[in-house]
Amino acid sequence: MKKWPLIVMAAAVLAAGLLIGRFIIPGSDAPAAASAQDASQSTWDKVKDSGVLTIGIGEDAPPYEYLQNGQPIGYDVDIARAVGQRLSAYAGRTLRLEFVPVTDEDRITWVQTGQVDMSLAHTNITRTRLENIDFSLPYGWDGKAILYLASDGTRDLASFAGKAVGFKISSSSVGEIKAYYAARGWKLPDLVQFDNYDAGIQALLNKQIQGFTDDTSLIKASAISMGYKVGPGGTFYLTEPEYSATYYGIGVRQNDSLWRNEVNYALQDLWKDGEFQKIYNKWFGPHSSDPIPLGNNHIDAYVVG
Amino acid sequence: MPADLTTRPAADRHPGRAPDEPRVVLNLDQITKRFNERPVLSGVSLTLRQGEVLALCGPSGSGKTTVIRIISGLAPFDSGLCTIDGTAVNAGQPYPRRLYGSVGVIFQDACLFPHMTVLANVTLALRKFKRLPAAQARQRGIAELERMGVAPLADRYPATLSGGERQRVAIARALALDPLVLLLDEPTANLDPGLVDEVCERILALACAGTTMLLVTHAIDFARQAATAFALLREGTCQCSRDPGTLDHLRPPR
Amino acid sequence: MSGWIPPIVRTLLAGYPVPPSMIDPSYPQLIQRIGGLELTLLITLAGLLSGFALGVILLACRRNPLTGPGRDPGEQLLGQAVRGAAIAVVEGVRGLPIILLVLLVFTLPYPITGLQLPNFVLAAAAFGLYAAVFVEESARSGLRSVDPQLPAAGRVLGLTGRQIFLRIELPLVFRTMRPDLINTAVTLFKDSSTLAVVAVPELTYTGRQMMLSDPAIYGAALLAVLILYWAPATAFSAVAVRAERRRTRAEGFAVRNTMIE
Amino acid sequence: MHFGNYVFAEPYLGWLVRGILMTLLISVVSGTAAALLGLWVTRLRLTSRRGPRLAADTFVMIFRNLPLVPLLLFVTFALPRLWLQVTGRAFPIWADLYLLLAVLSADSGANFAEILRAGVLGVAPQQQEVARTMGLSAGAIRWHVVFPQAARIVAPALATRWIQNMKNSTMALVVPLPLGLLEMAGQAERIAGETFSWVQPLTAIAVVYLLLSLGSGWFLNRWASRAQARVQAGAA
Repeated sequence: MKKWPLIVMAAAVLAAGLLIGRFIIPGSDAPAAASAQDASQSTWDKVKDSGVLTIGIGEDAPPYEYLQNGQPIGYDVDIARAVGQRLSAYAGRTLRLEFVPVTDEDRITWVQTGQVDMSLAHTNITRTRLENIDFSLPYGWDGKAILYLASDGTRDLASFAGKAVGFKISSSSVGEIKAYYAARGWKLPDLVQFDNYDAGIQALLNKQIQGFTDDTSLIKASAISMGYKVGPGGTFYLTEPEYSATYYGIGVRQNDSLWRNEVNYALQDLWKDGEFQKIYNKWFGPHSSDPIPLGNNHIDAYVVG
Repeated sequence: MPADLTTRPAADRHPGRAPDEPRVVLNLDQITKRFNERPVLSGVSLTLRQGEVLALCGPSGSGKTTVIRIISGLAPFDSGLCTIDGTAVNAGQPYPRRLYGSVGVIFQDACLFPHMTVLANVTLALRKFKRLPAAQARQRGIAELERMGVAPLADRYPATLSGGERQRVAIARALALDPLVLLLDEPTANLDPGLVDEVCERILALACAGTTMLLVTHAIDFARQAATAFALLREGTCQCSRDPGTLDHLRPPR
Repeated sequence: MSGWIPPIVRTLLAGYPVPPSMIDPSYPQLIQRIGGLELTLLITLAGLLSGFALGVILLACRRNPLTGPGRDPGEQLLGQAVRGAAIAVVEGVRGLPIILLVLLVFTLPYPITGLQLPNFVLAAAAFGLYAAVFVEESARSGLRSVDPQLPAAGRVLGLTGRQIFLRIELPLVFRTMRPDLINTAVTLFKDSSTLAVVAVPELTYTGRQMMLSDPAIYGAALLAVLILYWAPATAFSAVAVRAERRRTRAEGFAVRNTMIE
Repeated sequence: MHFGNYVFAEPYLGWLVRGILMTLLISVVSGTAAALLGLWVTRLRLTSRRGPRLAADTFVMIFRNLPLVPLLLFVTFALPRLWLQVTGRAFPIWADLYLLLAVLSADSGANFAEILRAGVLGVAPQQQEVARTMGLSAGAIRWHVVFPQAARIVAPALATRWIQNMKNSTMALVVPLPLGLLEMAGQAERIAGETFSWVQPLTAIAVVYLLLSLGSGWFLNRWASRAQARVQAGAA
């Protein structure tokens, strides 16, 4: 085969190119040219100039965001609309809100790269994420626990040591559950990666895994949307206590305090005139399918702070 | 071709044959065979005794190869009886297992297994059919290759051999199983003219050594040298005789 | 039982409805709204067409005239570079699993160029690249089978190298490529299912969402998806086999069908 | 923005290495199983008995034309549910690896069978006949005469398909598996999930895949062209 030396050469060049590329490709997924050029300009200026606000909205994750009759609805969507309205008022012009669906993998990256101006995708504020983007004040809160089959009887967190437990990829739960078990000297659960809440819950129903963990509101809502009840008399239980408390923040670009301030002001103003509470009660109030009482984590003080 | 073999008439090689002839190794009795409603053989009978060499000649398409395929069990036939070493092969019935390996066949193409060395070609059936241990099979194989004069080629692959060498290896491969009768289907037809002699020479040597053979050939001169009996296959029937003149019908008119 | 079958089928064929607020006005609505089997077919078609064009370009780069005799060293070097690049693209794409190619095409363009493209364009690009390699390979082996006397005859008539390539060799090659093109189309159709990994709402993704979110449907959704893939793929494979047999017969091979038992 | 090579730092490097080993394991095990399956199916497809032949033909027709991603999704979600309903016992999640191997083997096996059949048909019929006159059994003819030659005749296609099988191991991405059993692409996704960047892990595994497929492709093709040259010259 006379062509082989040439092909091997080409392959070697290609491989070398990729290896060299490793050093010129940045550690983040931000376009090298774009971010360097934009560094001086605040996102707020850009939004005011263009009149367009690009908002990343998470993928299918009720009650924060999901599709109903072809429309995205949910807590995050309502907050995003309200924040957009406030920002329009601050800017003195009506901003066009453009919703961009982001996956759990993209929601940090796309803020970094500037593909979205802000992202509301049920994103926990964590330190690793804060190293890559900034967050607004928390606009929601929750805890993390393990969902398991009611037929297993009541279980505590310790009973999942060494057992197969699913988690959602790109979720902060994987780091937190490891830390929680390690701190207590328990054997780590055998963690299984899922790219979808429903997939994890189906595997749980198949008894392939013994538990599935993430923010309780997310897994509860997924189970409910699939037609299952969580809690006494239902198909699933959640472990008590939760192994971690979490706050949701709006993702904004790193080191752009002008922009972050405007977003925070919008949240605070929503809180002050009661619109925030209205939205909250719509999704988590006593009449919602998955009530979480407002104020149990002293969020009011934090937001207004 | 060596001079002494060409000049000696074949019939002279068995002078004074006794009336109580050697046992019959192969007997075909009124074999018929149709192919797509067209009769190919319509009553072929022939007899081959131990130590005999029967030359089977006939025009192209007269069914010579079919006869060989029927004897070796590769083709079924419609009626008649084929008896090999006292075992009957009946029309429409499977070939008797005990006959496997007792009829050696040499095809026009040597049909060596191209993925095996020459020696492996020869020893394959010794090991897998005769169940000889590897060392013994190897010894036997080398002996047969030596007899055919191709022992130095034992470790070569068939692709590197000449046509004549391949055909000699094929003969060695067939002989290794000690067949009762060797069927040769135009063994030299596909060879370059220069390679024909080395193969003919070996076949003649086998004939002299008393190997029972059925030789299908176009080469009438060679048939006359090698054979002790002659058969002419024409229009689906066969005519046997000890007279070399039987083949004269085949000579193209001058 | 039968009540939910029509909605399932409709969704599998056309996908979940996409909200107008999630549609980017700078791109045609069709390619953003469409889903399910329709999207799968559209991506297959787009991949096949762009792959065909790109494949011919790659082949032309690989056989570019600059490497021919009578060129000065500078041109030779340029020609070799173009050729090496074409080979690198072909071998690079061929060496990568399709899922990885899809992930790379969906991930790399933005960090490198800063361009934001809709998923459909990225999908078409990924499968265009994928198909181009098949097309290039098929065309190259087709070229080898072209009677060398024909280009020579063209040269005698005074045609240039480019004219010979475009007017004589390519038309001859296209004819022999037909079965390979059908096979490539089937491969694209099947492998476009890997787009489910990057959440492109084509047939597989739609079926998966349906299976996961509705316990009443569960396995039935994916069974339907499998049938929707299998039936066209089998039909087209049969067509390809027939075309192949016609080509083989034209080349004078015989086919035998049994083995000794 | 940081110009990191964090993919080459712990713990990510360890994950990648583990992923590479899993990729090799999956591709070698499924490839070998597929080769054996392909031989067996080819043998059944070429018999004169109708039942097995029909079954083998159906197997090939089904698996050659099914895409792997939906097939894997179906098998790893629907079968464990069925198993649970029928036996009442759980199908453990790590056993999904067996389902993955089975699906990959069936897919490649069907393709191997199709390639091998072309090879068997390419073996000169007299090869079988002469072997038969030498007294070899049908099985011995297959194993010592027909299949070795068939495999050599279609060696390049087999080599290509073997590499394709290795590349297909990335399909494991859609199968839920414990972190320790993830292959390269799964580990890359895991790294991307923790570092919010796909670029580095993807580039890293792309290089590994290129080296694997081009490297093994080079060796396999050399073997294939030699093997093929021998049987083709010998058949003349």
